[in-house]
Amino acid sequence: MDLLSQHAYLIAVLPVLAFGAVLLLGQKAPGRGAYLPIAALAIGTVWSIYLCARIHSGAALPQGRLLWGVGSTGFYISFLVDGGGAAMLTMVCSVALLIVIYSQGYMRGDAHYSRFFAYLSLFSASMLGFVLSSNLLLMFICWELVGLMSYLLIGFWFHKPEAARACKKAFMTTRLGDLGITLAVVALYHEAGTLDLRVIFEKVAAGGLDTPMAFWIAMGLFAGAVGKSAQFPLHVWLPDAMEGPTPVSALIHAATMVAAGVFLVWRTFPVFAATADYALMPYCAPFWVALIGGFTALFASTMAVVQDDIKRVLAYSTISQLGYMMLALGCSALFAGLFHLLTHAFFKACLFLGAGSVIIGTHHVQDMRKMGGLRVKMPVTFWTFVIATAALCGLGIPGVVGLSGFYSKDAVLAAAKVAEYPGEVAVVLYGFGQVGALLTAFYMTRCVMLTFMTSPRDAHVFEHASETPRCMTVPLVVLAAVALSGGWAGHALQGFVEDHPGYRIESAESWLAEHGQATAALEEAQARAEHQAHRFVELVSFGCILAGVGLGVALYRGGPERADALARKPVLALLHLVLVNKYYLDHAWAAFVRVVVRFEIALAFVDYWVVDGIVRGVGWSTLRVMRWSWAFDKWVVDKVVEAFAWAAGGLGEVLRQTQTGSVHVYMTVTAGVAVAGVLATILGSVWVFAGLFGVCVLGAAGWHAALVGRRTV
Amino acid sequence: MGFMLGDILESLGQPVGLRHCLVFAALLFAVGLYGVLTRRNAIGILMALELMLNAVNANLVAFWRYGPGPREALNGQVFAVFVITMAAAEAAVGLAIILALFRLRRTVNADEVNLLKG
Amino acid sequence: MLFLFPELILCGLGLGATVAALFCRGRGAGRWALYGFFVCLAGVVTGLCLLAYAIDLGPEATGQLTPEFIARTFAVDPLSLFFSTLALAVCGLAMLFSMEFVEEVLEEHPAEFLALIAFASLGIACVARSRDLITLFFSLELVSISGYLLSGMLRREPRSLEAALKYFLIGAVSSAIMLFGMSLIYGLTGATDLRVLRDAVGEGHLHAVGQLAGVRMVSSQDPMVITGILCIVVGLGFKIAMVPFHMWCPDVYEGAPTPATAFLSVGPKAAGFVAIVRLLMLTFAPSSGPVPWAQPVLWLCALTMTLGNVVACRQTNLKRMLAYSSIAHSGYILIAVVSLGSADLALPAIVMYLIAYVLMNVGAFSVVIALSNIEGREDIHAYNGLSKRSPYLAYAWVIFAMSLAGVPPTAGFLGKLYVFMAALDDRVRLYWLAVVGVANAVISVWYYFRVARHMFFVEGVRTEPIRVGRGAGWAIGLSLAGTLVLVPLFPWLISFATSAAQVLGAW
Amino acid sequence: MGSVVFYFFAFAALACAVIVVTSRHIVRSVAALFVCMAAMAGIYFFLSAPFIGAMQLMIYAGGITVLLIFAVMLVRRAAGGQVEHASRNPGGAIVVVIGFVGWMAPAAWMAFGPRQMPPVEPRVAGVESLADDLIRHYVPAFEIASVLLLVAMIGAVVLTLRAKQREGPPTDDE
Repeated sequence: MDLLSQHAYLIAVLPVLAFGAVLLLGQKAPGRGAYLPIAALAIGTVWSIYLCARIHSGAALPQGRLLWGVGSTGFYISFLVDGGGAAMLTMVCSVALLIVIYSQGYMRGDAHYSRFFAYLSLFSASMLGFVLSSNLLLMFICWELVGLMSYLLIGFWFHKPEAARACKKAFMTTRLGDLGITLAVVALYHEAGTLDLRVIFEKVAAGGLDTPMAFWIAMGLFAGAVGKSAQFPLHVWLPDAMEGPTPVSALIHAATMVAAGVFLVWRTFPVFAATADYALMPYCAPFWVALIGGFTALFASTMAVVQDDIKRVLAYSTISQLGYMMLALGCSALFAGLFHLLTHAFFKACLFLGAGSVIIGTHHVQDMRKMGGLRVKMPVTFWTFVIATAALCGLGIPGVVGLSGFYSKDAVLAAAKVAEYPGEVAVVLYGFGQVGALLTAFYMTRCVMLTFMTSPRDAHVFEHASETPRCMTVPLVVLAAVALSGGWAGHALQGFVEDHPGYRIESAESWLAEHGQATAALEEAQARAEHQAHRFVELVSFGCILAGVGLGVALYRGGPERADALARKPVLALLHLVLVNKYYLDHAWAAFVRVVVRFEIALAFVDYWVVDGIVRGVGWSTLRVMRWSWAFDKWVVDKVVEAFAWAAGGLGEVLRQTQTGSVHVYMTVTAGVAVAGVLATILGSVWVFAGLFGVCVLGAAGWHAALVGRRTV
Repeated sequence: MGFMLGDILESLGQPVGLRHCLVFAALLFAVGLYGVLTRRNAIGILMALELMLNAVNANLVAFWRYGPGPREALNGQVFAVFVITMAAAEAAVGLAIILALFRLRRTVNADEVNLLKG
Repeated sequence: MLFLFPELILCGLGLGATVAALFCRGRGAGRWALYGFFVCLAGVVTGLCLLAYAIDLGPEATGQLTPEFIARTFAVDPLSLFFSTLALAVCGLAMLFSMEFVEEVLEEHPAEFLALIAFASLGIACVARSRDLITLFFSLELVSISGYLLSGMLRREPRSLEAALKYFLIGAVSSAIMLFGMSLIYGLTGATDLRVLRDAVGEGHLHAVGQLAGVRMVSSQDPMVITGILCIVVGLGFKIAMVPFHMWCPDVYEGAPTPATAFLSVGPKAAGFVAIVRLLMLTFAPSSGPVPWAQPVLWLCALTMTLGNVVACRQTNLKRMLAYSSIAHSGYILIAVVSLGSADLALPAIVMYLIAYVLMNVGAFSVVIALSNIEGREDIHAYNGLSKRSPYLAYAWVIFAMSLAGVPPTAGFLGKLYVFMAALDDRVRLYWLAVVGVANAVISVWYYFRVARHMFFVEGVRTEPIRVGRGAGWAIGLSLAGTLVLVPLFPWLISFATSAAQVLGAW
Repeated sequence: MGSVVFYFFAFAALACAVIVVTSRHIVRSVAALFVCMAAMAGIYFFLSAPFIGAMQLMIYAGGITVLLIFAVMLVRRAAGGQVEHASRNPGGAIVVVIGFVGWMAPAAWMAFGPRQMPPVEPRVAGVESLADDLIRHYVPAFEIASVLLLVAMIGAVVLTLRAKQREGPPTDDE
């Protein structure tokens, strides 16, 4: 093993050093704080590409190398580099590098310029540490650090009250999920006697974990992932987190931190697989992963349809795409999940940075309704945005070639198609994904249309818009290039993620093999079925994407008004005529449509029912339903999170009334509980104790109340 | 309670045993506890506290006296000496606090002192 | 005598400060505090060297190096030496963070304040040493009485004196109850030496001594034994602010001068837990049969955590909030106490948690002290916009809040981790208690970070920068370093604590 | 004969204790406390612990009670001769006390049989062996006690000594 592989953990240590240096030097640091993180991440990128190459050539890399440890207690810090990990390292380093470069332009003139870079650096470090660790202790520590840095970064512009609210909300919501992960880690330690992943997986493979316990452990881990990866019902924080600076949204809320949840499930999948009894669905952890993931994929994409803030569209889209990754993992398609994670990181980062570029270019306008026609003013941003959008939609020619999202999303959908769940379940899961894909194409088209195409809706914004500086456009171009071509590396990637003798795949596979699902004939049949499914999925997806894009173009070609009208007056008959034939017309046309509609021209009925039924049906119901689900989100899910905090507070208010301030009450309670405790323990009953305690407290309170009453009289 | 009444009456004629001392100490402790819990005046509480500590001392000396080796081990007596020392220190500190509070608030009533609560 | 070095230092420090009190006022006292800190620092360093020496020697040899008349009631072993050194460290930190206070606020009796802190720390060290009921009780009493006086040091402040009066009255009552219990235990066994008591009570049958004393029922289930032990639990529960003996705690913490509160929140509590380890976990825990005090303490432990955290959510005075938070922390440590079935895990967990608790609580309070020296108040709105007035204080608070809430990678996290591990051990299996603990830890995030929110995200009325005083600033820096640096040091600490606990278990 | 002495002192002590906690006049309470302490000393003599008895008389009866009287006088003069010395609503206290006595007295009565006083030589119970024990076995506790007293002294000085430079709120208690 060569030196560079042996000390791969330094990839995570370098940004920590950069963080410390920038924090100490402040504005005096090179590049006012930007250059050190850039250097650290650039080294990290090269280093991790080197690691990928080593793995590709079949070299053995460190597995569970010990850095720090407590003898027999099983608490230690160790790291490993396997195929998936190396790919993740490359992704995190390179995306972070580009985003840090980009931030130089975005944060120009900010009062806390260097502090921002320090935060970004520490954030990258903790994310890299999370990926590198082979031990749940270090994983958990990095997990929490990532959360904390996210809190600080979302609230970076704390003078904005929304930002202050949003960062608190993000922190608290993800902490709710962390409750699960804490319990799972503790339970896992208790069951396996160690926190070392390799040992745990060996134990799991040997059947050392009884199923109910493994199920609850898996669900605990998954709860953490649900929080961090913004899955239903804990997704509420992510859209609000958009109050942070856009590079933060790109780095944390698109590419890395939210992917940490997916990566956690990926990393610990053998624990999930240990419960993979597809006949006993309620106790099959992967089923829940698939169900939540699939549902989120659809649910979030429907919400994205009605957002007007460009970053919020992307936020909902991110939630939806994370749902796809979970769906793939839940269908045991580990590679598909990770592959989609990697491709998504690049094109979503590109989209967010593009949105940021738009925001800077238009001098802080985020409402898409005020944009339009920006392609003229911002050509680089526009083209990179379009490429990334196409990648996100999964555009490609079936069987020939496609953008990165084409390969990864089809892999996910194919996995859902051939999943081992009973028929109806598999269909539902696949359906979630497929309809979600259609909506994805629709809303992204809408986004591009409203932002870049159509004619300018706000002359002032349009006139003052300009292309952003070089340091912002270059990262866009690089990311777009990867979004364009990243999928072609899929095969190589699959090779070294799956073929690498990593413990993870091995133990999961051996587990599956042991349970008799992978005899040769079965395997062959499975491969054939998969191939067919892949073909089928490719074709259906292609159709869906075309439908979605077409629908989007059709609805939004003339700006948002028509869709609004559609949403407001859904039953009016002749709208379709307008949409199908005259969609390139502007406000005047919309007014005319209303006139036409009002007179109910009979001729329109044919077109209405035949041609535009789909547009009307899907468009209207989507918009409507999604307004509801957004409202549900806002009023129900949010309130539950808040209620949790307030319930504790309310109980506290009641209990603090017992603190009356009277020293006599204190002494009486002290002596009374002493006597009651002695009696109860000797009588041997806890309930007697509880009862006596209650009587004492009530007596003391009543006595005090009587006293107060007497004094006031 | 009936089980004891005859026993008690009978025992009054007997020489004093360990249990007589213990019951006496328990009663004294109870009286002190009652005083601590009911006195409004902080000096009164302090006096009742002294009663409780005296009850403890009575216990200790009685246990020593009736114990297995009053010749060898003087633990009980030593303990009692220390308890008396502590009682003196506690009384001094307690009275100092009470007097300082009296200077400020013109009251020695413990139940009127409740600025801090909640 | 060599291994009594920390006690000698503390005693000398206290006497020195008493003498200094004769001719020292105002400004000079700050200088004395600084000298005191350096003495403590030197003492801590020496103490650690001695500790290494003692570990090297082993407990028997260490004991033999001590004169018999001291070793009879004073345990001279590595663990007690460690706790003495910890007391010395607490004293040093207290000297530091009260420096500005004695200089500027306490103009009348500044050096006496320092003397009381030194003597209280001496009491803590002696608690750790004691292996005799009498010595143990008087060490605890020394801590308590110094505590009463410390909380009443601002004798022109009604709230300070009220705190002192409440602390004194409730403390005296619970001391009396504890003494009564001790007298019963003494009566049943005829001994005050904890080792004899352990053999008598702990082995599940009373010693021959007890039979001689005319005891009819001979077992640790004897009602009189249980009565005695539970009376002692009450006294110790008062020291550590266990619910429902906690009621003095918020009032005293709020009323007492802030540096005194900071000291009280760590010193007497550490003493109480050391006493709990000695008395409850090592002496009154029969090796067979049920442990008489375990059931009540188990329930009170869950109650302590929950009440502390839940009521803390509703507090707006930071000192009061930290009081409830310290009650909650007692609850967490009590988890390890009731998990005594897994002694090799529970004892190190307590040691670890105590160290982490001392550091993070001193740190959090030092932040409060630094601000209250300038603003003169402690309510949460005084902290609005602190991140602009003093980023040092605000960021330090975030770290301490993380540690207090148990967020990694801080010392507080590792402390909690070990405590929960002890409860989940196969020999104990207190799953529900661990769940309650984790849920409480989640609740606690809310109120610790509420303060952080006020510091970072709420505009303050006053915006001028804050000059953090020398003493408080150093105290914050030291505990900050401890909270963070301790984490990589934990492996060594834990292996030390484990071996020390084994020695203690066999003691 | 011995029994009569014990019962006499015990009943005297208990009766005075009841007066201490129930009397409405504070001076009467202090006086009752004094008598109670003296009676306790009698019990110690009866239990052949003359040193404890002597200490009881010196420290409690002679020291603490006098301290209390001083305090009462100070407060009384400052408050114009009237010191409120009432009891609060005793409901909770009565429950607690009955619980305590109801358990403790019968339990002690039953747990310790009618054990008689073992004989003891006067020398053993005397001052010399006690001093021997204190110095030989309880040196640390002895030292801690001395520090405790020092702390109490410091505390009393800090809290009650008037500062020379600055006057506190006006009081007329000196």
